[in-house]
Amino acid sequence: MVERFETPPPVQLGILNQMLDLCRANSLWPMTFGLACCAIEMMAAGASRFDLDRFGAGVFRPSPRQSDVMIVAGTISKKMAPIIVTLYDQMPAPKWVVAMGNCAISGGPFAYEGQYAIVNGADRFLPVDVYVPGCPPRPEALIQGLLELEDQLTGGAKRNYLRRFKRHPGNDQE
Amino acid sequence: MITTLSKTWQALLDFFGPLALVLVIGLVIALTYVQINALFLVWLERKVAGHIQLRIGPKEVGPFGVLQTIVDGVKLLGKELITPRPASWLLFVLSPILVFTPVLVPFVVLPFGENLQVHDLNVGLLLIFAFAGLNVLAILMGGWASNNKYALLGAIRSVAQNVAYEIPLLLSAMSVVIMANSLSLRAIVDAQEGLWFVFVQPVAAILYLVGATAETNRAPFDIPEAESELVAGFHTEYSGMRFGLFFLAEYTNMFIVASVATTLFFGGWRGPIADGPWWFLAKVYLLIFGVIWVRWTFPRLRFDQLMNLAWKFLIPIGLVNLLVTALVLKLVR
Amino acid sequence: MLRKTLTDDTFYLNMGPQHPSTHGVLRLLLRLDGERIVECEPVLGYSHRGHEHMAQTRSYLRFMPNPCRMDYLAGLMYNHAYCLAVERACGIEAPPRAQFIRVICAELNRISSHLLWFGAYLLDLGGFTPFLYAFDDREDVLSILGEITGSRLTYSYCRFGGVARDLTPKFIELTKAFIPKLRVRLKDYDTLVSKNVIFINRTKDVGVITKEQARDYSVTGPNLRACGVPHDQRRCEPYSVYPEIDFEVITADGANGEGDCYDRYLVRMQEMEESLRIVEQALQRLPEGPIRAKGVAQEPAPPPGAYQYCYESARGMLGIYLVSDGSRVPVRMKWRTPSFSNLSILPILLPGTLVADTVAILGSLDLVIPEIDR
Amino acid sequence: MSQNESLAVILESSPQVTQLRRASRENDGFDFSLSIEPKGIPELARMLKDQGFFLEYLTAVDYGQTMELVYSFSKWIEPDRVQAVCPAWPMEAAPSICGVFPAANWQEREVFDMFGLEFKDHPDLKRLLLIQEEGLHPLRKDFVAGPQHSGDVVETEMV
Repeated sequence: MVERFETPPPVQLGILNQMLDLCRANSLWPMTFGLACCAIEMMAAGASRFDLDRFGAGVFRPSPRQSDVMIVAGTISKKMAPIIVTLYDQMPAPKWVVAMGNCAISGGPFAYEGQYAIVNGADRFLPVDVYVPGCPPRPEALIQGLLELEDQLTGGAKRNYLRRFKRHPGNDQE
Repeated sequence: MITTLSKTWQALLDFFGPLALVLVIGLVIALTYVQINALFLVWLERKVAGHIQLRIGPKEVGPFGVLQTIVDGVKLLGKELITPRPASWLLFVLSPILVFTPVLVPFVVLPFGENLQVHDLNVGLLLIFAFAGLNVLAILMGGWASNNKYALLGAIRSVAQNVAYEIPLLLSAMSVVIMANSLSLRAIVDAQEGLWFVFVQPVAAILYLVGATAETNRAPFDIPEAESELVAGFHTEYSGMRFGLFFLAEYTNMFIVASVATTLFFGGWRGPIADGPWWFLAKVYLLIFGVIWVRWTFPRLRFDQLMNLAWKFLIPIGLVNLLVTALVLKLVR
Repeated sequence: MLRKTLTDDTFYLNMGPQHPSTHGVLRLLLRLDGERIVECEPVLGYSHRGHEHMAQTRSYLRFMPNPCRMDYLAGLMYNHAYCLAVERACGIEAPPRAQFIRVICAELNRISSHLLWFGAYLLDLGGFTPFLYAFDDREDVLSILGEITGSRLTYSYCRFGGVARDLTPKFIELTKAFIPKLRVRLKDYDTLVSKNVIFINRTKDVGVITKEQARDYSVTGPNLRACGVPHDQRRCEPYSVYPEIDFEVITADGANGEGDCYDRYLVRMQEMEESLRIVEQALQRLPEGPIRAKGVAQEPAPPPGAYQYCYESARGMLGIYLVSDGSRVPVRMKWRTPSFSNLSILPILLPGTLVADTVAILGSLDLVIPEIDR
Repeated sequence: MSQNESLAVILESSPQVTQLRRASRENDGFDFSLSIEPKGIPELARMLKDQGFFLEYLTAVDYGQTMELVYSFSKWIEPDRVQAVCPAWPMEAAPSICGVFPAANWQEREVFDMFGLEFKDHPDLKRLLLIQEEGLHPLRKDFVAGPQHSGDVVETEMV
């Protein structure tokens, strides 16, 4: 697992930092970056039935410079891996990676003994924050993955201060 | 306490003279209004786009997702500002600032209400069009300076497009100016006492709206930042608040273009019942809703079709329209 | 190496592996002179996953989930084609009810694939809204198919000799409700997009493919039918129950055997109506009876020999060439995928067009990149 | 099936055809299977192209000791499919048929990529799909995945 190199924000003010994290959590702009079948499910998550835009994450920015989340959706082939690394480096600092689908988590159905063409999982060369299992995962699973990332960002279920609906008290961590 | 305040006020008035103070206060109000308006417009666009596309726009953040744009703004503020090494540093940094500043100046002359106008220049319309031309320069500078092939293509396209669509814009405005025979916006609004110019000059109105949508790089003419061809057009290399400034400038431009359209064609703050600034704002936001609606329904024009439309189609019509109005006015007067 | 010496003032543009409109990880190395394209060279292999190597090292049953991951938009068709190929090799015949169920699901899958193409194509041309309307209809199809297959994209619903589960009454009721709804929607799309002036300007006489070029580059499917050639595997080499269903092969009346982007668009839109008709007729003619052939080994071992099966997938002619030596693991399984040859025609279509046309032509060819790289 | 007979006659007459077998399309999938010498392929391709055939696919099959190239031609409306098989590996490289069917360009490159079979006077024979790694021809039976194929990132220079 590549160790996380997170550039600490220059100013460390507790409340301000939490407020900034809250805003970052509620407006995660994903990058249009689909590799294979999971890209179709990512598009379905962005489409009208499972609307990602409700959570502010519907703005799919084409250029890595303006996006916060890189959703690695699909199989990472050895030829594509260096390009994914350059894309990840081009993204501005507070950036996160969501590994969507079994191929991005561990090579999925294509990882076996004699495999010569794919990289077994995105976490071999990227610091992955959230793993969304499934082949392909349902759009709801991707949305839950993004909510999970938001929880990570705001440290527990604080992200719904701004949200109208409260998370179901049953599965609240704290 | 009050006396010292009034004394300092009097001293300031004598020192600067009344006009400068009015301008400064007017621009400060304009700046705050621009921020609020941009936040509202971005939210309005995402909600309208959502409902057009069978989905609800941002809903989770605050009631009806109203806080969504504020959250986006704060997040953009918190992002790292990347300047690519091969980019020419100074122009790359200056470009978003230069895009945003000329956008504030038209607020000086826009007649929001009967007496709600910062300063009534007798060359108001000329000022607006002069500064409208400036943001093309900034877009070219930004696109070229970021040393990215897609940005370069986007920048060159935006120059060609704005040059091509500046002329029909001016022609349609000229036909209104001839009717009101004055460049000052207050006079144009007064000239529309009985009948709005949109009924007198329908062709010029349509010409103006088409030119205006092209001027602000929106919808069928959003060639410079065509998402599906040139990855993100001229602002491919911009990250964080620099990209936010481009975004802000685009929405404020949209507001200005719509407000100029209302003053020229839809009778400014004159309304059927009680005249007042609320009529002006209602018409402006109606026009903006129309522009947003157009954005989410039409596919994009190709670059050479865009040029043909302007040079071979809009400009001749604008000239003919100008000629006809001149002739009719000659006969009537 | 690719980089020729740049004598004239052309420059290289990488419409690279990550680009909003390459529908996956295809890289187009364009040599541009200003906005005009001088030369284009697609670079492939960015999503090569070694399907054929897996086919050689696994038994027929364990290879079952792979075909639908090759072309995930027409996953059920690939699954259907794979089972038909193995059935032809082993000489099994699926019972009539299973064949009808397979045809119904395959045609529904074709509709969902064409819908996604329609949405993505309009997205490439700049219109954002049709993409979401098309996805809305596609979600209906996915929920219908999910009713009996259980998955949305990667179906392993067909088995050697039949299907895994029988149709549920809810499936039939949902399909019956879906067909008129889509017909109304298709009429809306027709009025909204087919007659839209900007769309016509962007696609008329753009990316023209003549019959000879289509034959040289072995283009098949809707791209070929747009050139006026009525070649449809379901009609020319009828398989399963297609002879009993009457549907006509849609060909755009290309002026003189030339198909441009607009013809390809029209062919695919009418094909959706045809598929609806097929589903309707198949539903009426659905016979009773078993859904799995009796006595079919779970792990088939076809007699030694070479077999070939040609199937009409959403993008064109899908050929499976199977060489078996009698054991449970095939010696070689070649997948002739339609997008591979459909893309090979791009380098001769692009020179002379603008960058915006690249996106229009690439979109009109309806490619799925993992199907090319296999 | 009249033109079928005429086709059979033409196929016999073409040179280098060593053995012609008539198969049924229902249970084999092709009408004619002929084995041919590598030298005769361009001539056969040209002759079939005049008959209105197009190249469906071109691939290789590795039987352990020997490898063979398989060409499949088919027609549009009334498809009678002709399959040409020619020995490849122990023999010298087969001539490329890019001149006749440009579609074969990529397919030959893929066969070279996956099997390492050369094609004579191919305009630009290099890897199509895989990374630039010496000796990586995965579809051959003697291919064994080495340690560098263990699923880790491999430094590949951008083609």
